Amino acid sequence: MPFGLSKRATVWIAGLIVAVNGFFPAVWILLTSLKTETELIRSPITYLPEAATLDNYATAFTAQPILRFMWNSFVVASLSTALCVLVSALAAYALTRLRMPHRNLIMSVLLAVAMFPLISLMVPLFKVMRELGLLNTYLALILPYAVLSMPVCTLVMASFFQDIPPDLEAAAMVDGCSRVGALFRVIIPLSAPGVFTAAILAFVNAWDEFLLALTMMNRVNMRTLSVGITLYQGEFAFPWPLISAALIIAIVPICILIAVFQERVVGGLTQGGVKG
Amino acid sequence: MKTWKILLTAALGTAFAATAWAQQTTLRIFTGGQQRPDVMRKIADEYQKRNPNVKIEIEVGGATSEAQQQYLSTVLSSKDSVLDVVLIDVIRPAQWAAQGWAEPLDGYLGADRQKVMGQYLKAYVDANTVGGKIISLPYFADAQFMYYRKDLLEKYKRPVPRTWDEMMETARVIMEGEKNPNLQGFSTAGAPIEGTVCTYLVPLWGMGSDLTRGGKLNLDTPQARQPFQLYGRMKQAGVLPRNIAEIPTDRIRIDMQAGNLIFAQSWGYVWNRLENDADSKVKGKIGVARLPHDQGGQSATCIGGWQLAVSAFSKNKQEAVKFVRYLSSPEVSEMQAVMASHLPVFPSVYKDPDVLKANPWFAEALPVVESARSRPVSHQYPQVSDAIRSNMNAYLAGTKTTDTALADMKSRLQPIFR
Amino acid sequence: MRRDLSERTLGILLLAPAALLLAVIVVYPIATLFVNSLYGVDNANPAAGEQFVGLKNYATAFGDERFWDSTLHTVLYILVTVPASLVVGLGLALLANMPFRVKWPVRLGLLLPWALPLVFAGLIFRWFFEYKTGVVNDVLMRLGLEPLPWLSDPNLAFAAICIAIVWKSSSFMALMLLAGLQTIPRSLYEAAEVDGATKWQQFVEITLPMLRPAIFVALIFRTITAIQTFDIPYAMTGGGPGDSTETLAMYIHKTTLDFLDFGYGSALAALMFVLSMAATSGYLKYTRRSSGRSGED
Amino acid sequence: MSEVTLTNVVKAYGATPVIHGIDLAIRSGEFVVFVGPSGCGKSTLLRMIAGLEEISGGQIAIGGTVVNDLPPRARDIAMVFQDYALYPHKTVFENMAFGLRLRKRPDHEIRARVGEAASILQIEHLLQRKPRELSGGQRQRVAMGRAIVRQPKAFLFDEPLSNLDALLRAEMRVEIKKLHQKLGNTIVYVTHDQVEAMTLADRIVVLQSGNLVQYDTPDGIYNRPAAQFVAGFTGSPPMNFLPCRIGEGGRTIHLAGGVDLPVPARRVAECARHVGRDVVFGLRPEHVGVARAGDPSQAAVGGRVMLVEPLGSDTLALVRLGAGDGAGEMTGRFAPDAGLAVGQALPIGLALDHFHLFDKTTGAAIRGADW
Repeated sequence: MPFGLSKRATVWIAGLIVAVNGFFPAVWILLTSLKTETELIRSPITYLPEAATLDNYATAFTAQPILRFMWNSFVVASLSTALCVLVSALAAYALTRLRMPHRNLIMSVLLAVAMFPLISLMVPLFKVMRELGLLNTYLALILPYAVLSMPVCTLVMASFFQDIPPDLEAAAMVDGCSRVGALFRVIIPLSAPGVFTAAILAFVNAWDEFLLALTMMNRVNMRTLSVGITLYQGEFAFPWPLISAALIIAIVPICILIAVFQERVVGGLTQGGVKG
Repeated sequence: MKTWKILLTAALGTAFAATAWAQQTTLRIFTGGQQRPDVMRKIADEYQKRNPNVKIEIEVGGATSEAQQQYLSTVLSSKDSVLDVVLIDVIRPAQWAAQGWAEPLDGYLGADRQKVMGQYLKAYVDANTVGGKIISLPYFADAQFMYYRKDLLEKYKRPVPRTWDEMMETARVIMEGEKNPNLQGFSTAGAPIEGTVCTYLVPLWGMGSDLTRGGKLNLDTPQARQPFQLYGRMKQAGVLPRNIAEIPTDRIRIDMQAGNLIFAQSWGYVWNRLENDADSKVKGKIGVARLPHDQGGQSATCIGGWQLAVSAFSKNKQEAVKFVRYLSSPEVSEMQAVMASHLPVFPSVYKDPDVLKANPWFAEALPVVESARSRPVSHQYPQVSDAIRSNMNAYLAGTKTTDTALADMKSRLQPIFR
Repeated sequence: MRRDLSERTLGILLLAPAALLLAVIVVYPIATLFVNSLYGVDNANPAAGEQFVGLKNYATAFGDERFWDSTLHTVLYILVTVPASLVVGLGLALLANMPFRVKWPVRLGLLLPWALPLVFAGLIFRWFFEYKTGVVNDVLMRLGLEPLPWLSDPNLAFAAICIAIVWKSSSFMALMLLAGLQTIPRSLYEAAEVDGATKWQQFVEITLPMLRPAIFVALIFRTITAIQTFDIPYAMTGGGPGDSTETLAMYIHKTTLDFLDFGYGSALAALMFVLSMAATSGYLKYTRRSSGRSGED
Repeated sequence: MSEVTLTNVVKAYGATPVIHGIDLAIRSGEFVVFVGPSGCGKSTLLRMIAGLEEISGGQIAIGGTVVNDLPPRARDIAMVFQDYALYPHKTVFENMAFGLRLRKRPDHEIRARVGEAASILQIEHLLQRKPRELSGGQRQRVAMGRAIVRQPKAFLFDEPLSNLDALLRAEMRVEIKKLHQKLGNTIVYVTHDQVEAMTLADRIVVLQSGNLVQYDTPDGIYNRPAAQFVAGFTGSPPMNFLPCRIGEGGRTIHLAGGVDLPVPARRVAECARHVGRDVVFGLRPEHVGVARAGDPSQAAVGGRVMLVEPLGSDTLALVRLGAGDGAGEMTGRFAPDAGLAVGQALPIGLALDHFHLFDKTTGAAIRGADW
């Protein structure tokens, strides 16, 4: 082991680096959420809150319907993820396991789409959604989010699909599956880690998104979390402690989700398909 | 007694609504989250009571003027008729006129025009009139004030400064006397935000000059350099915060509230926060005054506030205008002043006893608001603002000199004011 | 007797949902956008609305210093943050790939930066780099150094923004690379160890080459997002001081949604599209060439 | 000198011991095979010798040097992995050259040594290919080539043939044996296939759940198994076992169903020590055949054919001894022309000189003094 550290110590330090790197802003927000605004601008700065207060949390819950925002985000993110994974799985299957002409071209078009700056699509997209009568409905975000994550999901799943031996699929078809049946019963279960990775990518992309959410949803009770949290700010004011409290409330469910699914979020990848 | 009255009104209202169901009009008004939608709801309820055939829906947008405008841009660029009335920032009427988003109100006011426009503070008449047409009507006013530490000025026996140099001198004396490393002399908006436009314009106006003259760019004057030089002097004297180029509007309020500032240039909302916030360390120690000016000049300030526009795509323009006229009336102005401490747009309302009782400082605010000027009225105002704020910001950060900042500002403004 | 569809027909059927969504959500708006880029408002007569101006908007862009500046800034962000987040992400992935007994804190640590919405990551880092009350300067002062005006100096602001971007994006890289790392058979490392390779040699000779496909995928997506860099500089400096940290995406945003110049904004967006096409086609060309030679794993 | 010595080597994962103190001395140039069912610890033991697993206790020495704390690269060993572990991104040549390059050998030497190894293994024409373009057998050769070029003190093979088909496996077995004869290096070889163990090894280590059961030559393992486990693991088909009791004076072995077998005179003394004890009787299939009248080395028992498996060279048959349910079933090896048919009654001849006895509970061989 380097620097004469025991293996155990090295592992500990490695874990600490990753954890600290990931956690320090979260810890900072947590501490900030317990402070008052005056303490926040003290110089030299204080790290631990002097007189910790939970007022910011009380305000966070009462000032805006944050639980409703969370629910909206959750609905939008999970449904768009489901749609995205389904559509991308079909596409990835067609591109990797069927003899399709112009595969590379199709792949390139898919990538090109991902490259288009979202900002400039805002106005035309708003028109489309209005024509479809979807403004202020979950679909107004579900559809675009599904499309925006489609390239990355397709690519990830395609790389996993490629690794599955053709025999397995053949076996399923001999056993009586249709081609599409083989996709759902053999290919997708076998590439579970890939599907899971794709799903997480799509979910977080949707959870993070701001500009579209701001534009497509203007009723307060349809707002998603990323937009909803900005509602705590004022025309001039940016009340850090309050917004920190709201952020903590927003992060906690994600943390729980990750902690519950953590074995699969990253650990699922260890199964590594059916190579060798 | 009161309950009975309400019940009776409600009952009557319902009865009336039932008969008038056929002509029921729904008006949708858009407001930002910070313009007190709760107060607007109360006002709208009052209006509904008086006009039972009208139902008012309030749509609450994002918190900042920019966030709201970005949303409105998408909605209105696609000619959506969902909104009837929109609350817009004072800097926007010209842009709205140019985009054809606002229904000009002249035709609706007709003969009343003179009477209606005559009641407002003059700056608001200017701000809402574009090319001779009335684009919107003011809802409530705002302006930049100079907030100062009454207690410290008294302690050092200094008068309220009237010129920038007096202010710098006073700040220097107090800073030296207090020996508090966290105490700063003066702060104003310096980040690349809208408020920084005023940071440039206020000293410029104080010299009796303006950005344009007769519609042409007017920056080849010696006065155009003055604001830069002023802040340069302040920086040198150590009066400005070192990171002035990072200071957004509310940071000034927070610093003042924490007792870290002697003088501050900021908007009307600051007063209530300083006096009423639980963690304020400067309660009762704050004075409000006109902003300083240069020797031989005259105090000036920027107006702010929010205006009511009728969407050009509304399907109920007639009703919408009626509602807007109600919202832009002395009666509503008084309600707002009492319930939300919004500065009135009518000079007369400042003297209303109920209003003064709720906001004693409005007495001092009136002369300031009367000295306020409108930022340049241009349909390309966002570009104008961008040119001024980014160069002012660069100068404050020390990345541009007066010459380069002014030259860059001019070259960006030139194509707009041809 | 039901006949199965031909592979080609089936393929087209399977691609159809994706194609339909793309058409509605992206292709149609893009088409509108290209049309828009040929229109403009005459400033002398704004009321007349948008007029057909041909390629004038593109000509304006080529003469627009701000376009070139913001493009240059964007390219600089790409050149700095893409490799940096690759390196940091690879480091994190390697660390996270160690055999931990309690895994969840490490995984949470890996996922949190990514799960934090971009806008807020930007705002938090702005606070970290604040002159008087930021953590970074506090640490500097505790070390006996002078505090730095991070966000008031163009170079420092650029550095601060890059740090925030790298922090935010490296965890995504780490996740992609971790997936790749875990598909490398352990026996390869054992073989290398027996062959006499040190840990570092194993990294260079086994890990890096085996990770190449994962690295390429991660790089492509990171580059695409880097081209669109917007939220973090927007939240941290708003493009300042001056316009020194403004990116192309910020300029497009400003032109379209603040200046309401849809024609010019559309033209800028089209040009940005060309830039991203150029960047990614470079990658694709490289992958295709190398995969043709070696048969990617 | 490249002997490998293990002294009381222990491995535990946490509190779970998997290797229980193994002592083993492998002579320089010897070909030793670790054999045992999956999970017996044979691969773990090999990986401990390689340095890929830490040892929890005891001592390992290679060529006289204690290597407990040395990393694999410092142990001067080469290893062939079950999945070959070829570097997929390197050509065959580079795969083989890798170890030498890491040791900074000059280019000409690398070329010479790789060329030599390639010619020994007949893979010269594959040198510029990538592993992906090779067949299983070719990959196996490359993996061996990679080990050969290093000229290490010891070769370690971890089930190297288990991914090959039967024909190729037999072929590679011969190759490996030839290679050992040619190079003369110490080889430690892990397999679960007793045929490989028997054919390749100078000596065999039989492992069972982390314990060394027997360490002996193939002949010793086959003919003098130290335990029922060893006997049941070697030979194809393996040894037949039936429960039995030793009769009066050690002269008879009582099987179930009233079948009694006479103990040959030279083994009576040995059996006499266990009179009345319940033990396990073991006999290899080649010692079960058709009774030949008047053959004194055989005991004849009535039987019935239950199953016939012709192998060509000979025929295997499962026969039931005795009448009715009888004493149980045994597999016997018969001449291909014996004309066996299922259900056929047949006198079975058991070559009783060759029987083994094992303790019923411990499985340990009950040995005669003459062993």
